[in-house]
Amino acid sequence: MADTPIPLEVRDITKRFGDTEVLKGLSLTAHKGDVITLIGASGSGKSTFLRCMNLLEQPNEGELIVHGENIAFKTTRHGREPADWKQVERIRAKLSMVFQSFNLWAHMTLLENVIEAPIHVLGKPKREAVEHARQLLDRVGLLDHADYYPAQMSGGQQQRGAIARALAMDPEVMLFDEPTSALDPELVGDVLKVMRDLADEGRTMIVVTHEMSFARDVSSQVIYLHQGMIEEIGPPKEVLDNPQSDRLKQFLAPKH
Amino acid sequence: MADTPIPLEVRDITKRFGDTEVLKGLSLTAHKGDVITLIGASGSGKSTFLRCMNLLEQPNEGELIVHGENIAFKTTRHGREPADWKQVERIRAKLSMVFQSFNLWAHMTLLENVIEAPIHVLGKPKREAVEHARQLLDRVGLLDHADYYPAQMSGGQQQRGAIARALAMDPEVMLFDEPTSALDPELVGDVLKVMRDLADEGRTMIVVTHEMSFARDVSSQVIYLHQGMIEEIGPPKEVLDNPQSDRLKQFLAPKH
Amino acid sequence: MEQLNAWFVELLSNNDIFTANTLGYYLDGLGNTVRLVFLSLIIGLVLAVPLAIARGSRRKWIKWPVFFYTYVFRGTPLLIQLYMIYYGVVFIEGIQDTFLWVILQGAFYPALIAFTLNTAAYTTEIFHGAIKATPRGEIEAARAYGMSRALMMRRIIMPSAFRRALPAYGNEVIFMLHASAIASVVTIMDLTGAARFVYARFYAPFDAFLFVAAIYLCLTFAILYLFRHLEKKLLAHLKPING
Amino acid sequence: MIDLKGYGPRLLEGALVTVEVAVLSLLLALILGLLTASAKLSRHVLLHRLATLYTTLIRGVPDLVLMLLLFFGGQIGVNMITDWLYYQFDVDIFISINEFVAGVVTIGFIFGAYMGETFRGAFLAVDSGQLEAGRAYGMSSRLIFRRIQFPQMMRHALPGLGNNWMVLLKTTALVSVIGLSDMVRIAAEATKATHEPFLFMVPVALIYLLIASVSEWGVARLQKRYNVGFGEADEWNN
Amino acid sequence: QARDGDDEIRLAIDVPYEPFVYRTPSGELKGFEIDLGNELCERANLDCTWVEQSWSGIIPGLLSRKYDAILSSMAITPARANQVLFSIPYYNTPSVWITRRGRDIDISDKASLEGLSVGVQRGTIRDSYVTQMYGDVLDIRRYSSSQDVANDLIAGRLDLSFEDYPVAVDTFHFREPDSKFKQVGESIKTPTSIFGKGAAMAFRQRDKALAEKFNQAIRDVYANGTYDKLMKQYFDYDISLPVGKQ
Ligand SMILES: Nc1ncnc2c1ncn2[C@@H]1O[C@H](COP(=O)(O)OP(=O)(O)OP(=O)(O)O)[C@@H](O)[C@H]1O
Ligand SMILES: Nc1ncnc2c1ncn2[C@@H]1O[C@H](COP(=O)(O)OP(=O)(O)OP(=O)(O)O)[C@@H](O)[C@H]1O
Ligand SMILES: [Mg+2]
Ligand SMILES: [Mg+2]
Repeated sequence: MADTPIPLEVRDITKRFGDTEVLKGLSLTAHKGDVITLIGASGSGKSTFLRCMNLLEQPNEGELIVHGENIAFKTTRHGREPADWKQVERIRAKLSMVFQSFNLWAHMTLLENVIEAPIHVLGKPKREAVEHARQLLDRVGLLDHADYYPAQMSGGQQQRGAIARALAMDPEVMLFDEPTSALDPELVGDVLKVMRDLADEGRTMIVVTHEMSFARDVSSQVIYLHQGMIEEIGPPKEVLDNPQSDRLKQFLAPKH
Repeated sequence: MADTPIPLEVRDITKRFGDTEVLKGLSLTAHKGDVITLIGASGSGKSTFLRCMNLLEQPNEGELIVHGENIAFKTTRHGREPADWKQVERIRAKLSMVFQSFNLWAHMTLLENVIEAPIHVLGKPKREAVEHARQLLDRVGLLDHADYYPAQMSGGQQQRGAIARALAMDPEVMLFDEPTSALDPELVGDVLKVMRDLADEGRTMIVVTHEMSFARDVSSQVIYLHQGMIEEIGPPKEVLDNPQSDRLKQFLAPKH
Repeated sequence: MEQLNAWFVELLSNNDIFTANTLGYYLDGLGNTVRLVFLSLIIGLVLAVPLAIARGSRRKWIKWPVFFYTYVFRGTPLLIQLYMIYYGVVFIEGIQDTFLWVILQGAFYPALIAFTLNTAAYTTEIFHGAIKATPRGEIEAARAYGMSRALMMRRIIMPSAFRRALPAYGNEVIFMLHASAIASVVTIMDLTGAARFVYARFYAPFDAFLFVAAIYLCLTFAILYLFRHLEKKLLAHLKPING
Repeated sequence: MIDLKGYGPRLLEGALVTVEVAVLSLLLALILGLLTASAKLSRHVLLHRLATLYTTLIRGVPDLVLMLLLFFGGQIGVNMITDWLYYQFDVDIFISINEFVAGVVTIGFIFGAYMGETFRGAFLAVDSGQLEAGRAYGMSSRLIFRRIQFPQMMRHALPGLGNNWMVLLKTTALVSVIGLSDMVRIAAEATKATHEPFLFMVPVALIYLLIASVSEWGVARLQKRYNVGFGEADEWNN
Repeated sequence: QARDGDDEIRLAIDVPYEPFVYRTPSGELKGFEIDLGNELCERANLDCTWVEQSWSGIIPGLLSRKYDAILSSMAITPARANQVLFSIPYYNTPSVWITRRGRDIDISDKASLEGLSVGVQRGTIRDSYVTQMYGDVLDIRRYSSSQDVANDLIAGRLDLSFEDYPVAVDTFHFREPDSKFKQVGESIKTPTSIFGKGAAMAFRQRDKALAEKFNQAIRDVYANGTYDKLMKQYFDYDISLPVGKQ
């Protein structure tokens, strides 16, 4: 136990879209059990940063080390690309992402959504995958909805289902991109509760969120992004209750 | 000026979907300059009530008087229906609705969205409509986005655009159905600010919302709906700060 | 069914056109039509899947030949395609001496090839459109869980695209059934061939063609029924549970 | 230039007939298709049934048979009336159904059924919120149809319409059975006369391909026009 | 009769059927039947126009009064006679068996034909003939045009063709020395129950007077030698009928 590799390390990542540099050298280390929240104004690069972590976007520079494995890049005509897509697939399977817009697969029932990747990516036997899936659905309070299709569920239910799907991969790290912002305020509570439980359980999580109370209560570290740079970083008490920069002060000021 | 007709009066409206009665006799009077907020749990009938006001839903019983004009109903095979759809169209033009999901017309630019109904419903000359639209877009801070399509704008921008579109009709009353709940918290502020300005200006507005601070600060009257009935009604100070029923107390208690 | 029987008996007793003999022609014709259409649709479908994927490839040298193929086969009449494949191949020097002649000598296989290539072209376009319409989010989710491109295609994109394509594909199946009527040009005695034969013998155009129209109608109803059933089953996920 | 044994000009005339019949019946089919789709989506029971009957029946019967039935059957219907006049009153009049009109009407009628199904699917794909917004601002249903529903529906309908048009174009060859000299008929005649089975197929195929190119281009332009405001997702490739 | 008022008669013909009817590349109608028809109309004092009609719709077109008569090499058969009124026949041609040069086939030995394939045009009297007489031994393939039969005969998909004599001359050129085809056995004109009495004009059943006019005209052209003169322009063999010469 003493020397388990660090789940996720990101070093000096930069990302450009065309000429504009959206991420300007960002680093982050997620130790086991860490809950890191990313906050920042719209357009500050939170989503892009998160998407670079599992290579849904290709960073232009920087390193990525997942569970001790360093991702190799090569430079092609199209720009910098991972050298080995098999490696990327392996690594993505370790970093489960939960999307703002859920993105459950519409043609599969909830249960099928949850067992899909474990069976076909991890190669789990079906019986085992189903059993595990049912446990997870029970956890997020959706066992009775196992045979529903996504279109038949409310937003909050879909988002909880998406969390169960991510959990089913037994991921090293869970990545959340504003998992509650597409929900009616009524449903936000449900989803936050599930995430809170995951944090208590010792899951490693990286969360982009606007829910300051969640960031304050749950996270071990808060990162405030501004225009593609880390402006402040630290435990929530420090960053949120005692912001240093004017920008963060303004960002945290009540809106109305 | 002494005797301008009341902008909107609703009397004893009931609405059934199949066998379930969703609205159980609701009345409301909006005087000029009133800002009435409707609050209540999910499923309590807020949206349905609002939609009955401009006849997007047909109430099963009750009366509707817009600017002194009483809407005539007849009973057909399909149930109770307005007797004269031309009248309904005229009345809808006086009650502009802003939807939770914006519903800007996707195939038109923002400017085209705003001038569409004034030109084709009110018969305004195009030049005049455009001029007015540009003023309104300026007001909501979107003049530079006049030629953007809805898909190219952020949620907050779309919602502000939808408000401009509603304003362009110079409506008697503006109806808002949870105008901020599909927005990132970042953007809520923008939209609420615009609505606050409208209230200050003396617009008559009926607003379904979950933003208690807005209800408290801006509205002249708060209505708390519970299972299709008005449970409490009164000035915000009374209803929100001194709730009578246990249900409302619980509803107002902090969520997390 | 009984009504149909009664109608048959009525037909048989009241006229000299629908004898057991001519009905035999119709029956053979029915068999030929069904066999031809069914086989070409199945093979065309199997071909169309990889073609549709190739059609949307980023690589030009994969994309363009497929585009060209669908363009030519959708752009020209099936009759000309059939004619070229049946009569045209003969002009290839020495074809009679190759093993290919075994296939090409009869009328059935050339017709099957022409029909298959034709329906595969239309089906490729239908699938291509459906694949393009896959919601981006679902694809991103698949990538985010470490699916390879092949796995994603097989498990996520194709199943959802196939469902979306179903109504348009249903139209294509009916088009194909109707188009098969030209098989008689290359001497295949299909349903229409039988009708023409009977018509030519008895000069009773309305009887001969009405009868065959009724058979086609039954076939179409069977197809429509099948597709309605499939849609109900495969498109269940699009329906709200209480709708 | 290939020597078409002097048939070149007539082939072009035939091509003109083909294009005329195709374009006119396309227009008719589009109108019928829109009407059918609207009828199917309306809550008027009788209209709905009628439209369903039309689309199933027409799609059920092969085109050639329909052509013969509608054209000659229609003529016989007219004749029954004139025959009756002849026998009763010894009045001999003949009202001829014009082949061109009959061909256009028949093909338009057939493809109206297919277009109807395509349009119906496309109408269903339009977000209902968009229509509701129209209603909420006092637009009449006709105005909503013209300004919102139709332009947004077209985006979904175009691929299907393109396919239907390709099939329709080829179906025009059917008009030869009712006596019109379209391109295919003239090519067949030239083939019979010259005993050159393949000579005329090449120009015919090329002319069809030319028409197909023009229409692909047209569809692409319409696609672009009706896609304005909607992004396009084509990202499975990486 | 009302028809007398306007002496305009529309004659239907399926183009082309060389040398009976064809089009010059410029689109002008020519051929034996066109000349004959025009001659007949002149004799009968009728103002005739030609209407082109493809074969599959030719009888429905007559019945639905698209035109008044068919003059398009239509052989008289009992089945057709149920639908239309025939004139007296104006020509009759034999049918011939054709095969590739270099093949030896003995038509008279029916047993030796077992398993051979024959191509005919669908729905013609020759179709009826082979179906009735050889249906049990020959594999009968039905085509839409004689050209297609020739193609398959060259391709080797067919062993035999059974074709109308003038068509065979025109399509197979079997009488020319360098032709790829040759005639097998004798030309065939019987039994009349199948081959009929020859080709005739067809009218609607009720137009008896009109048919009679044309019958008279046919007899006239036979009698005064016009028929012979026309025939020699197009044929180097005899297609005339004894019946007409009476
Ligand atoms: N595919 C793209 N092409 C070009 N620019 C992009 C692309 N994706 C993002 N951007 C730009 O990158 C910047 C960062 O975007 P990102 O989505 O990461 O912001 P964010 O912090 O997640 O904002 P939000 O809170 O609104 O989601 C923005 O300015 C955006 O316009
Ligand atoms: N078209 C419909 N058919 C049947 N029932 C409906 C329909 N629309 C609404 N309802 C029901 O009517 C009730 C009131 O719905 P309504 O949408 O008005 O609630 P709401 O107060 O706006 O809730 P929310 O805050 O979730 O938007 C709910 O129980 C709902 O299920
Ligand atoms: Mg983001
Ligand atoms: Mg609501």
